[in-house]
Parts: sequence; structure tokens; C-alpha cells
Amino acid sequence: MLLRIMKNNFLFSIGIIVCSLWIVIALMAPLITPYSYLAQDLAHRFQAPSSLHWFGTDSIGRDVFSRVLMGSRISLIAGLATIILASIVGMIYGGIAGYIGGLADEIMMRISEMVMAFPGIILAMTIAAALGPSLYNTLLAMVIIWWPNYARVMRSMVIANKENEYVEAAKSLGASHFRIFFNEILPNSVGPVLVLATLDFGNAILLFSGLSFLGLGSPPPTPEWGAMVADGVLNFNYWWIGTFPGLAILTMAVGTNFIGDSLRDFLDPRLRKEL
Amino acid sequence: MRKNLRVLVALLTCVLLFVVGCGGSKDAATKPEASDGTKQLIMALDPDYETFDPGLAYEVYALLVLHPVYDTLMQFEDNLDAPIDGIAESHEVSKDGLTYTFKLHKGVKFASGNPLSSQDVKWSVERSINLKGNGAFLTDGIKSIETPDPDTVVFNLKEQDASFLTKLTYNAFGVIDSKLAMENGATNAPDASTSDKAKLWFDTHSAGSGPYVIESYTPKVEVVLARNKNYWGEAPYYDKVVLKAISDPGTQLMMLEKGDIDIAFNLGPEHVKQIQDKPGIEIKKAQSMTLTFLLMNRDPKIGGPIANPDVQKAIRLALDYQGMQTIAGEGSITPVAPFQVGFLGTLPPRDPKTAQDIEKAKELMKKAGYEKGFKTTLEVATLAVEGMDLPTLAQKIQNDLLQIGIETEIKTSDIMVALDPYRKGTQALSLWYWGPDYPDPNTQLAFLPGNPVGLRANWTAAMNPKLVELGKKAAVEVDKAARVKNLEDIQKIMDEDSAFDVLLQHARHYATRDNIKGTDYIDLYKINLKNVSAK
Amino acid sequence: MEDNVLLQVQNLKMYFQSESSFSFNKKYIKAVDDVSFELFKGETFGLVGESGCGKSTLGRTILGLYKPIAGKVIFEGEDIVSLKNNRMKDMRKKMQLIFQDPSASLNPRKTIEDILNEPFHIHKVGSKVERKAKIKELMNRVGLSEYHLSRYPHEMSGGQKQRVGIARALTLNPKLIICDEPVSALDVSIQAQVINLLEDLQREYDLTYLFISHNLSVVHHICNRVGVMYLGKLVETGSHADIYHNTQHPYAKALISAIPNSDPDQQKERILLKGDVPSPANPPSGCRFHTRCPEVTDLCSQAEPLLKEVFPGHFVACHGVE
Amino acid sequence: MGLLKYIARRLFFLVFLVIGVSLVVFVISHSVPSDPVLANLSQRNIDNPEMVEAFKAKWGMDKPLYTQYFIYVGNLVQGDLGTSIRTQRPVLDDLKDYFPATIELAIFSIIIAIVFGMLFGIISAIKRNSAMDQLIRGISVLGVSVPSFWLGLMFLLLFYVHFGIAPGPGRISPYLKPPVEVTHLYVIDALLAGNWSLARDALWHLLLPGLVLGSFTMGLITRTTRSSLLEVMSLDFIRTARAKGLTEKMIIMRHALGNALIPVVTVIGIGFGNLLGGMVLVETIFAWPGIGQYAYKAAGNLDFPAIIGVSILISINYVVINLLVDILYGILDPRVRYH
Amino acid sequence: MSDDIGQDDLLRINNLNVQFRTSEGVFRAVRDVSISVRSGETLGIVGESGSGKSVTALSIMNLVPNPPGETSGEIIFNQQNLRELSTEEVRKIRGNEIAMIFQEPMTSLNPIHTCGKQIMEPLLLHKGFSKKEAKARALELLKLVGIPIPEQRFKEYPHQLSGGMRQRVMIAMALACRPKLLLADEPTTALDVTIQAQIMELLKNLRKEIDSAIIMITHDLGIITEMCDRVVVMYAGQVVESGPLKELIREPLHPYTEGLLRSIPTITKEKQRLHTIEGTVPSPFEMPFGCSFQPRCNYSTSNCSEQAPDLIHVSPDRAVRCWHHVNELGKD
Repeated sequence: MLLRIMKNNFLFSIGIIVCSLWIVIALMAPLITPYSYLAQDLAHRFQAPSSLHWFGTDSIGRDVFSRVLMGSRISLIAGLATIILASIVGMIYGGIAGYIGGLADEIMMRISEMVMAFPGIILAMTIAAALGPSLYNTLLAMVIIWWPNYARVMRSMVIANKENEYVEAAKSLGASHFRIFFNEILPNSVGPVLVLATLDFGNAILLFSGLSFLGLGSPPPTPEWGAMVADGVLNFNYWWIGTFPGLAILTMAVGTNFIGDSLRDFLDPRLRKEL
Repeated sequence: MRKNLRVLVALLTCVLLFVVGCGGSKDAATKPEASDGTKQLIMALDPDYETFDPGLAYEVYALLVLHPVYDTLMQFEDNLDAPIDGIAESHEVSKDGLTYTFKLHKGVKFASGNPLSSQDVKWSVERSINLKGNGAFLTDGIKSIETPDPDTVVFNLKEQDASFLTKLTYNAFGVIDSKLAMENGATNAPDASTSDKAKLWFDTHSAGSGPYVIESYTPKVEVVLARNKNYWGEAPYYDKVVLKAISDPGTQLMMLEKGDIDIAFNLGPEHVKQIQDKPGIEIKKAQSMTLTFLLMNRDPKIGGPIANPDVQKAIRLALDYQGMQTIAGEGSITPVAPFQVGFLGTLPPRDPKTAQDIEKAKELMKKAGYEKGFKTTLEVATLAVEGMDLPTLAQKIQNDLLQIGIETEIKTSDIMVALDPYRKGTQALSLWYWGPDYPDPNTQLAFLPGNPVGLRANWTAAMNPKLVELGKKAAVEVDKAARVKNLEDIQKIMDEDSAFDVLLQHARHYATRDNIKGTDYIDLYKINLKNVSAK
Repeated sequence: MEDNVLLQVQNLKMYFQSESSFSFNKKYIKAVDDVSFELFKGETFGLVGESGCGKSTLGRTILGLYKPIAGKVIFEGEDIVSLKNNRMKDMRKKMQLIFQDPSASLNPRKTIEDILNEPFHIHKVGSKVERKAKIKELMNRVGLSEYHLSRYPHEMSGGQKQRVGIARALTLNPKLIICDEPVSALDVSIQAQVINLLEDLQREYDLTYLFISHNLSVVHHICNRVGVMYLGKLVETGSHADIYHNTQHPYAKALISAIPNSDPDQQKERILLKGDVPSPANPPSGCRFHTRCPEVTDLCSQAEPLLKEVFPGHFVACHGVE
Repeated sequence: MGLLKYIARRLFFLVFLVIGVSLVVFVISHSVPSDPVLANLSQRNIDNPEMVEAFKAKWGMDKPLYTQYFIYVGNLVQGDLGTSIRTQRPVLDDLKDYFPATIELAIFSIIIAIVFGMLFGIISAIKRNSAMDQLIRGISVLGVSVPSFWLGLMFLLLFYVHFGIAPGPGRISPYLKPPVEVTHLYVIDALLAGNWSLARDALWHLLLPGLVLGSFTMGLITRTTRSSLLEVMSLDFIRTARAKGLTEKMIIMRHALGNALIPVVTVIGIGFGNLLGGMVLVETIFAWPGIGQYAYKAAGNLDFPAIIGVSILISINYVVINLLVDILYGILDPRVRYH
Repeated sequence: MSDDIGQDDLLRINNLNVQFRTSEGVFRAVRDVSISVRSGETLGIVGESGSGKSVTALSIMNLVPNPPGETSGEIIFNQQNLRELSTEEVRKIRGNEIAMIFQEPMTSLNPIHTCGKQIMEPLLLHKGFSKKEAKARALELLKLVGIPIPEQRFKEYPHQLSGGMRQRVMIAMALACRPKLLLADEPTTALDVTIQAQIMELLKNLRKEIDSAIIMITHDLGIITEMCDRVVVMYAGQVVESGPLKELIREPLHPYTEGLLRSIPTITKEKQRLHTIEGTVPSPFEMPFGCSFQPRCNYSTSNCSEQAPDLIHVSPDRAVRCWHHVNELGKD
């Protein structure tokens, strides 16, 4: 299936190629970086890109190329962790709300709406300021911001599937709520949530890099792309310090979005229908 | 249908035309003279001021704005060693050093036209005392204020204070037009901290006698100072001074290059380097009084291995001061102890080339029983000190400490969050900066064991009684030579045994367009705006 | 005679809330409003009416899928409305449902074997071998092959899926099967196959059918007795002959006359009803049919007619019928 | 009537929202390991217990949390958001100062995003699978993928520093005086004052941050417009329109677009919400004196009255925008019934 | 293939083929279909789902989704081959001379325009009416299709109407330009029994008033019986039998037609076991060899599975696609 979509869809192919490349880089990062991402060389700080340092060096003489490569690990992990945790939380919450329905649903959805109305980035900043910036706190904040999206999708799926006749069939056979929920409704509801999660991957990376740009990510010397761009803003005229990590974020997000976009087109039966 | 399409196209064209039209019609790169001929100075800085109430303001940049607005009895012209008379014509100190008598200039009027009298001085200082603002501690030593006649003010102190004249240069002693201020809700009553309602008024207005008045203040955007038409002294060159709040040094730099601003005040060493050869720009460099230091806790329960004095000394020897000075930029130096070069009695700074001695440091580590090293956390606040990013420096330190086996994990936090454990003394190893409260070496005695900063490293008086004793002497010594001797001894001891390692005394980097003058740095005011003029 | 009664529905009412739960003035959709009838062992009772008349809701309420707000459903002498969970679960074995849309009633993510195994899982009956044997038997019986067991629903045709649905309903040896429009979604040629299958199974397994349909021809073909519903009310019940040849209620008459004529030679007079079916959320006063009734009188809009036995076993709810 | 009822319900929800949001921040403020007292008093004053007590009493911090919260809600009911610990000004005044800058930028960028996003989306859908379509889809994906803080940096580097064709950071050129404040939106205020050059300057300054801020929403709108239009084009009533003999253009403009816009409106609402979130980053880069910077500072200083104030403001904004979207929905789609 | 039906045909479809290329293979939805309609007559096309009856109707209007639909053959309407006309010319005929009613009145009307606006549209487009004229005519049409209070309905949106009313609006819209040919694709399938009766009655009455030919496409033989003059039976994309209604019902020639007639339960028939056509409609991708109906046919012989039969005319009016009749003819 993958190859078939790839053949017909130029953008999708680019997405697959870019993403695979980043995954390979992330897996092999320590092997392929020309320098240690930590090695400082004050004698060669602010070196412009050259054959020695492809992406130049930063304010304490570290190789930007090596740091960008290493940074892919953090971004990928942060993106994955966020969408996995958020989708799990969201699916459970939305699933319960949708299945129970009625007043409980109403209250639960109002709460999630409240979270959505809450300015996420301010919440994240407050959490980070209060608990101290670290990867875990940032992830925590991101999950808190993110889960209601999944809860909403999950809820609507569950509500739609709840009305399905095969659910009534199970009910009429005497199946318990537990069984109906886990056996009949859940397997048919997770699909769209998982698709949404895939599509969200790029967004999660963007949000994460935005937070780390504000200094809310893990502490230095971790090579976080957002923090590296922030470093680039500090050292404005050494354009390479900020440009390359930014391009890294961009390519990773573009890659996942190309995939997500094409996947959405492909999975959307209304667009797929040929007759 | 066609209608809809047409509307859409028209809308789009409008937007495009407007945008393009704007761009085409205006040259963003040049700053035209104001059409009405007003002379205007534009300075960009990353301000920290929260208020312009002279009784409350105590931020780094407060005096930049308040000094040209509110006259003080004493002021600095260029040398921080010796304050000179400000609005006081002359001053006299009693033999016992407890009574200070000031004669005011005659016929001085406030910007409002109200005459300035000694009553205004008394009222202003009492208001500062009672407001209990952040700068109120400067008034702590005052027992009473007397105003025998409209031109005379007498301060009676509780005890001798060698730095009292220096303290008088602060805005807490700025002379306020008490009549005008009271009309706007100000009071000097003992309960002023709750009953005074003038703070908001002071933020956007002024009631001083200085060369400028506050014309407007838009937080986060700008402060506009306008010429005081009733100024008693020599009129300043500029009609208006605009202080633009631009927090990002890179942006300041860009705007200076473009000629959009006259002064870019918060440049880092690297920014300066970038514009070295650019025409039309003058780079300014000055010794700042700001220190960056490493705090090493003496309490083993908190610091663990760090608490060992030998380890602390080893750390002092292990660091690459030269590298750190590279990061902090040209002009930065490393004092031996927490006493700034430029103050009375400060020892010459370390020679960065020889200060590092890894072998000796390793020996000390061995002696302390940590030959194999240990792990610890290095806490640092995320902010820039004089254009140098503290976390960047922390990474350098992390790198250096690894050489003697100390593995550190950096923990960054916002300054406001980091301040808490710092002040409570619960940080094992942390990177901090320090600016003097007032320009006098006595303010640095806080670093001694048992004193406030010393205690933040749990460095108690019992740990080095000799140092404590020397410190007490220095605080009350009035004789200059004896004071210098005392201070030098303190520094020598602290080089051997101290819970601190002073890493850097920063240089201040800023740049101006090359067609203005009078922009020299003076730590207290940063730039004395009154003196700036076109070449 | 009483021994013959399998199911008795007494004054059953099932209302749905139409507004969301935060609303103060709650509106109800009276899907089933005070319906009573009996089902005899081994018969096929047809329930006909247009969409929205409440016939499907009635079927599901009898099964216990909805909790009625009033009334009794007495199955083999026991009121199942008030049954506790465990007893209800046992009761479910005896009553099953066949759905209209065979694609929607089969979980798309399960194989046919999983689907047929589910009833055994839920009720924890039979060993693996027994289950397998029973499934095979049923598959053969409904005309499917064993190789279909590993298929997914979407790999089968509509008729085949409906056969799976029928097989599932039969797994637990029920006594009553509620067929909710079982052939409406099928093509004409398949429809006949399924109808025949249902008839064969009834004989073989001694089943009682409650046959819900809007298709009067199908009901005519398969049912012994028929009930006609309009807007949540039963307006006429009686034997096959009563309903089709001695129609009393004006609505039932109109309904029967509306069936497209399949004999080109026979021209028949058609009773055309005015307007549309009113909303069940806001049914007309008095007789609910009075807004469209060709034989309306003043009384009709004021008083609600009760279901009266006009001939033995033939009940009609109409003021115009004596 | 349904609409009014609906609006009333949403506004009723606002009350809960405000309570919820303020409660969340209160809970966080209590769980903070660090103390706002220490964060906001000078080093000298920290050592003076009397000062600390005075400070705590002044901000009501000497009382238990729930009492503080009740006091806060009590004030809130009277429209008093409290006083910022950091700026020592009423939070409401601060918000009044900072919010217009944010709103001006947000409105500008949402207009850019809507105009270009919809245009691109329509072209892309009409020319489905053409090179043009691929190009537009590529651009829209770039739009949603580009980190705004980085794009801002690049724009400034390129257009301001390197080419000098775009204005620098800030709302207006530094040597210009802001217009007399009426609406606090510079462009409009300048126009009201009849100062054309100032209006142009202010608008010109909106361009780069507006583009940066709007890129994400534009991508989103392009994407939604495209897929929504394609979906609508496959619906039955389009076939009816074709059967009536309408031209493709008429079908798209008269029958498809109106229906396709319905989901786009939702996305515009979401996009506007995102804009306010993205503000923090963009305002930092462009030295834009808006609510984002204020919030950033407030969070860093644990200035809880200010954080609550901003949070409430943005939450209310979110609800109001969603309400507007819902109302717009009703205008676009006669089937919508509010409940 | 010869077609000896006279030149006065309003519409004649010759050898129409429509196929779709899908990922699973080529799906021939319509295979070699020839149909003709005379002015004023009502032709019924009956068949089960997938028999190609709707696609045939859509091809007349050139509304087959294209791509991936591929069409060949002739569609001669009013002496013009529609397939040779430009898109623009066909467009001018659509809604004007040929109009269509669809199955789902809910989805076939644009939800965001009022009914009135939608009825006026073809009038403004094809007849050059002014808005005022168009409105007057639209109200007239609404009255014609039996909508009470047309002035009010005119302003209402489709969702405010019931299914039956919506279908009436669809009919009014289709009749707006007085088309010569009206295609009705399952116009009553989605409706309730009593409403279906109303609509059928309406169509029957309208047939007398307007003088258009109607092609009625349905799966319901009952509707065909009530409405049509002639019938075409389709199976698996092909015409298997055609002829005048009464003859065809009384004496079906094709085994499929016969099976279909016998398998429908009716209230006039005695209660007896239903006749069934065994098996299912073949998948379009796996058409059986020879006659498409052969696997389900009770009369199937070896010949049937070897070669596909042609549609042959057994009388001027009747045609059938079955080997048995070919053989019978051969015998004669």
C-alpha cells in the first residue's frame, strides 16, 4: 500500500524519504557526527560553515552540524512521547465520556473545553517556571495542552459507533458494558484517533521546539533545536547558528506533514470514492 | 457568482497593493529628522524598570530615567570614587560623622513652576522611608531630618556610615515636588506603604526639578523624556529622549545599523565584534561593576563533596578564566575576590593565562578524597549578564570541571525561581551575578562569612573568624589608608579560602551612532542622558 | 389459549428526550406510547408502519435495549422490564434480534467466526468443540460455507451478511426473534431467498417472529397476524385476513392501498393521504391520525380512540369504527 | 430565539471557564516550590522579615490559599483582576495596554491567512492533482510546518538586515510618535487622526510579524478549503446542479463554495486561537509589545495575578471567537440549530 | 446492431458502454446498451443494484464522473448525438431539454439555498427569465407539484421540508424548463409508503399535463407496473429484455425477468412459498463466461456458458437476450 501511494503522490514520497532520513540520523547520530556534540573549542568559536564544520560552530566552539544531528533524537522522542501520552489520555477520557453520555459527558466535555480554552503556551510557561524547565516538565505541559483534541475525536467516534447496529447486536446478546466498550466500540474508534495522532506529530515537534526556544526545554548542553535557534537569535549575525537547527525543525515537520496530509487524503473515504 | 469572484480578487488586490504601496513609498533604512525640527535622541535598551516613582524604583535602569528627572543632593559625574554636589550647593559632615548638613541651590524651581525648598527634600526622603520600597534600605541609617531654613537640610544618622554620601545619589533621595505629588495622592505619612496612591501617577508623570520630565511611558514600548523648560541648570541638547524597550540585543544591533536608533545599549561582546568595521557606528566599552561568580555551598548536607574547602579551592584552580573571558568578551577581567576593580582597595585582577592549574587542582581533589571525582548539579538562571548568556558560561564551566573529575548536570531555571533556593542557601553549586547596591566597596562585604551572601553558601562566621573580624573593621573604618589595608587583607584571605569563585567582572558593551557624544558609561546611571549631545 | 402466549406487551411506553440534558423544559419524543399486544408461540406477528412510527423502538424495547418509562413486557410469564442484570442476561438468550442493515450490524473488524463465537463468549456456554460444531451447523443451515468463517463482513455480499446475522441470532437457540426490516436493504432476488430461509428456520427451530417491516407485501406474505402502528400507537391489530381483507382503520386502509400494483390489468382506487406524518415530538391531539384522515370527524381531534376489539381478535383504535 | 438561548448558554459557560482557569492557576501557584515573595522583593528586603510580612500582607499571601482564592473571585466579580506583583499596576490596566497590540497583529495576520488561504485552497481544489495543486499543497504544508520563531528570525535577517526592504521590529518606526490612542490599534488610530504616513508605517510594520504569525493558519485554511471543496464537489446536490446545466464555474461559486466554507469557518476559529498562542514567540522576535510578552514575563516572575489575568483574557477570547464562529456557522448553514 | 424502431424516437441510445478503471480492475458498468424512448411515453428501466441502470441515465446527461469513467456509443437526442456535442452544448441541453430527478431528495438539494432559488436557477440560466418572471414561474411550479402555501415554501430551505415535499421541489425544479425528457432515478425509493403513493400519483398526473417523455429507473416492479408504457429489464450492465409493459409482465421471455416477477411477494397473490433466483449478482470484475445470468439460471445449458447471447428482437416491440429464444427463433 505504501509503495502504491508513493508512486502516485509526489509529496508523500518526499515526506517518507525525509522522515526515514531523520529516523536513520536519529538512530545513528553518535556514529555519524563528525565531532562530539559537547566538545568545546573556544579558539574556533563562531566559525562560518566550512569543510571542517559543515554548519559552522557556535558561541563556545561546538560543531553545529553534530549538534543538529544529535538534536533529532530529542525532537523525535518529544514528538512521539507527546502524541502517545496525549492520545492515550484523550482516548480514555473521551471514550468514557462518549460511552457514558448524558450529564457526565456534558461535564467532562466542558472540562476538556476549559483546558482547550486555556492558553496552552502560558500554561506550559507557568508549569516550567514553577517546576523548573526540564524535558519531563515540558512534556507534561504539552500533554496537558494536547489531550483534549484526542478526547474530542475519540468521544465523537465512540458516540457514532455506539449507535452502530453491531453494538446493539452485542447488547441484545447480553454483552457487558466492559465487553461492548472494549470489544465492539474501541477497536472501531481508535483508527481516526491514531490518524489524528500521526498528523499531529509535526505539530508536537513544532510546539516542543517553540517551548525550548523560550528556554522551557531540557537544560543545556542538550542539543535541542529550539534552544539552538534561540542561541542563534542571541548571536544574530552568525546566521548559521540559528538557521540550521531551524531548517532541521522545518524539514522534520514538513516531512511528517506531507505524510499526514497525503494519508488524510487517502484515508478519507469521501475523497477516495471513485464512483 | 461572478460577483463573489470579483470581490475576492478585488480584496486580494487591495491587500497586495496596500502592502506593496507601503513598501515602495517608504525607505525603511533612513531616519528622517523630525519635521518640526525637534532634536530627538533614541536609545534602545532592555529595560527592567517597573515604576518611575522615585520612592519605589530600585531597578538597574531606574536611575537612567530618574537621574535626569529628579535632582539629588549628591551625584556622580564620572568617577564612582567621589560623589559631588548635585542640587546641594555645598555640604558639611560633622566631626563625629553623624550629622550631614546640605545647603541647596537658591531659586530652583520644579518643572511645574513650584519653588523647591528643603521641605521638599525632607518630604521626599520621608516618603521613601515610609513607602518601604525595594530601595528603602538606603535610608536605614537616617535618624532624623531637619530643615532649619528653606535652603538647608540636616540629616542625623544613627551610626557612622562611610558610604552615606554615595547613597544620597540614589533616587530614593530624589527631590519630589511635594505639592504636586500630594495633589496626586502621594504622602510621606508613616503608613505611606499602604496609603500612598501616587505610584501609577508617577509612572507616567514626573514631579522633579531635573533637566527632563517624563512625557509619556508605555510599558514594554517606550519612555519619552521631554526637556524641562524650567530647568535651573544648563539646558540639555536634546528636546526629547526616547528610550525604546527592545529586549533583544540582535534587534538593537540591527536597528542601530539601520540608523533607526542612536544608542544600542544591551550588546553582548559578540554583537560588538560584528559591527566593528561598520561605518557610522561607535563602539563603546566600559568596565561594568557586575560580577559573575560561582557559589559553592559549605554545608555538606547540601553541597556534599562541594562543601569541602579543598574541593572549592580545586575548582578555583581548575577553571579556564581565559576561556571565560573570551566568552564574556573583550574587556572582562577576573578579580581575585568579590571586590570590583574600580573600587577603593581592590587588588589587581588575576592573570588569566596563569590562573588555571589543573595539576594542583587534581592534587587538592586527591587530598580531599575525591581523586575519582563526583557528580553534582550546577544551577544557573536563564538570563544574560552584560550581554553574556549565563547558561553558555555554565556549559563552559561544566566542561572545565570535567577535567578534574567533577561531572555536573546543568539545571536552568528562570531567575525568579532560582532566586528562592539561592537566598535560602540550598544550592550546592550555582552560577550567579552580583551588582553593587551602591557604588562603595562596603556593599561587597556581604560576601564575607556570616554575612547575607556568605550565608547563602552556608559560610558561617565560625568558619573563618579572622575574615569576619577584618570585615567588621572595614565597615566602620573611616581612615582611607587603613580601609584599603583592611580590604586588601580580606581579598588575600578570600583567594585562599572562600565559598565563592569570582569568575568575571564584566565589560559593558554598547554602541552609538558616531555623530553623538557624551555617552560615556557610568555604572550608576549607565548613561547620563543630560550630557548627551550631537557632535 | 393462555399457554400459547409467549410474549405480552402491556401499556408499554418509551419516550426519548429530545433536548440536551441541561435544558430546563425537557421535550419528549413519544416513540412508543401505550402499546399493548400479545405474541403467540410459533406465530409471525408483523408490525407495519412508516418510518418514525416507533415500530423499531418497540422491538428494541421489548428486547430490553431501551428501558421503557412505563408498561410491562411479559415473556413466558415474567416481566422482563424489572429484571436484574443477571436474570436479564439469561433472558437474552431466549430473544434475539435480526437487523435491517447487514453491513452495519456486523462488527467490521471481526471475522465471521469471531462474530458467531461472540454469543458463546458472552454467555460462557459450550466447549470449544461444541461451539465449533454449532457454528458449522448454523453456517450450513443458513446456506453459507465453512470457508466463509475466516472472512470479514466487507468481503461478503449483502445477502450473505444477512445470513450471518440470522446465524448469529440462532446460536443460543432463542424462542423469539425480532426481525427488524430484515429484507429491506436487500435486492429483490435476494429478498426472496432470505424470506424463504426465515420461513424454513421458523419451522425447524420452532421460532416465534416479531416481524417489523414497512413493506406490506412482505408482511402479507410471511405473517400470521399483523399490527399497524402510527406515531407510536398501535391503531389496528388482527389476523392476516383481518388486516388485509377486512381493513377497518382509515390509516391501515390507506397504507394497503398505497402498495404499488403489480398487476397491470388491475386498476385500483387509491386512498391518498394528505400531507406528511407529524413529528412524534409534538403529536396531534386526540386521534393522532386525525390531521390526515379522510374520514375525520370533530370527535377525532378531541378524544383519543382506544384499541377496541371490533371482531374477535381484531382490534381497532378509531372513533369511526363501531 | 434558539440563537439567543445558545449565546446565553455559552456566556453561562464563560463564568465556569473563568472560575476554572483562575482555579487552575491558583492551584499551580500553591504547588510552586518557589515563592513569589522572594521573586519580587529586592535582596536587601528579603533579609528583613518585617518587609516580607508587609509584602505578604499587601498581597494577601498570609492567608490560606482558599481564602485568597475567594477574595480573588470576589474581586473578579467586581471586575477587579487584582494587581500585578511585578508591575504593581492593576492587571486590568496592564491588559488594556498590551492587548490592543496583540489584537491588531492577530487581526492583520488572520486577514492575510484567510484571503490567501482560501484563494490557494480554491485554486488547488479546482486544479486537483495538477502541478499547481502540488505547489500549493507544498506551500500550505510549509506554512503549517515552519517554526514561527525561526521564520521570524529568517525574515528579519533577510528582509530587514540584508535587503533592507522591510521595517524592523516594533509597532512603528522608532522615530515616530504613536498616534493618539482611541482604539489602541495604531493603524486605525493613525487613520482616525488623519495621519496617513503613520498609518502606512504602522501597517508596514505589521507585515513581517503578520506573515510569520499567519503562516500556520494560512496553511491550515488552504488545506481545509481544498479538502472541503473537493468533498462538497462529490456530493449529490452538485450532481443536481450539473443536471440543471450550470457551468463548472457557477457550480463552484454558487453551490460548492458556500457549503465548503462551513468547515473552513471552524478552522479560522481554531486558527485565531492558535494565533494568540503563537504570539509569545512572534512577539519575542519582533519586539512586539503585546500580551504574549507580558505573559512570558509574568510566568517567569510567577506573577500569578498577571498570569490569571492573561489566562482569563485569552480563554474568554477563545470562547468569544468560538461563539462568533458558531454564529457565522448559522449564517452560512441554515440547517444549524443551536443547542 | 440494427434498430428498426422509427425515426420519431426522442432519444435513442445505441451500443452504450461505460467502464470505470479502478484499482481492482476494469469495471464495465454498462455493456452495449441500446434503448429508445418516444416522445410522450414513459419507459421503465428495472434492475437490481449494480445492474447499470443509474449509470445509463447519468450517461444520457453526460454526468458520469469523468475520469475515471469511459464512455462509448451513441446517445441520439432530437436527431443530435449528444456524445459528439461539446461540453458547452450538452450543458445547454441539461436541465433545459432533459431534466433529472434523483433518489435522495435530502442530499440532492443544496442545503444552503432556499427552495425557490434552486427552482429559479434553471429558468434564469436557460430561459433568460428575469428574476421576477422566474419567481412567478417557480411559484406556479410549486403549485403544480402540489405544494401547499407555495409562497412560504419558496423561502424555506430544504431541511425545513419533509422528504415528500423535498421530492416535490426536485420535481418542480426538473420541470422548470418544460423538458422534453425527464429522467427519474428511483424517485420514490427513499420515501415512506404513503408518501411514495402521493409522489407516484403526482407523476402520473403530471405526465398528462406536461408532454415529456419519462424514463423511470427503479428496482420496484410495482412502480413500473403502475407508471410505465414500456419496460427495459437490465441485469449486470446489460439489457436482458425489453417490451411493452403488459406483455412483459404477463409473458416474460427472459428467465431473469420471470424469476424476478415470481420472487416478489404481493398481496394479490396467494400465500405460497416464494420463487427464488439462486445465487447472487456476479461481481463486475468476475463476469461469468457466456450469458451473465447463466450461473443463476434454471434453464442454463452448455451453450449458455460458452457464448454470450445478443439482444434479439422477437417482435418489433420486444427484445430479449437469451439463447433459448435465439434457438426458438432459429427453429421457426
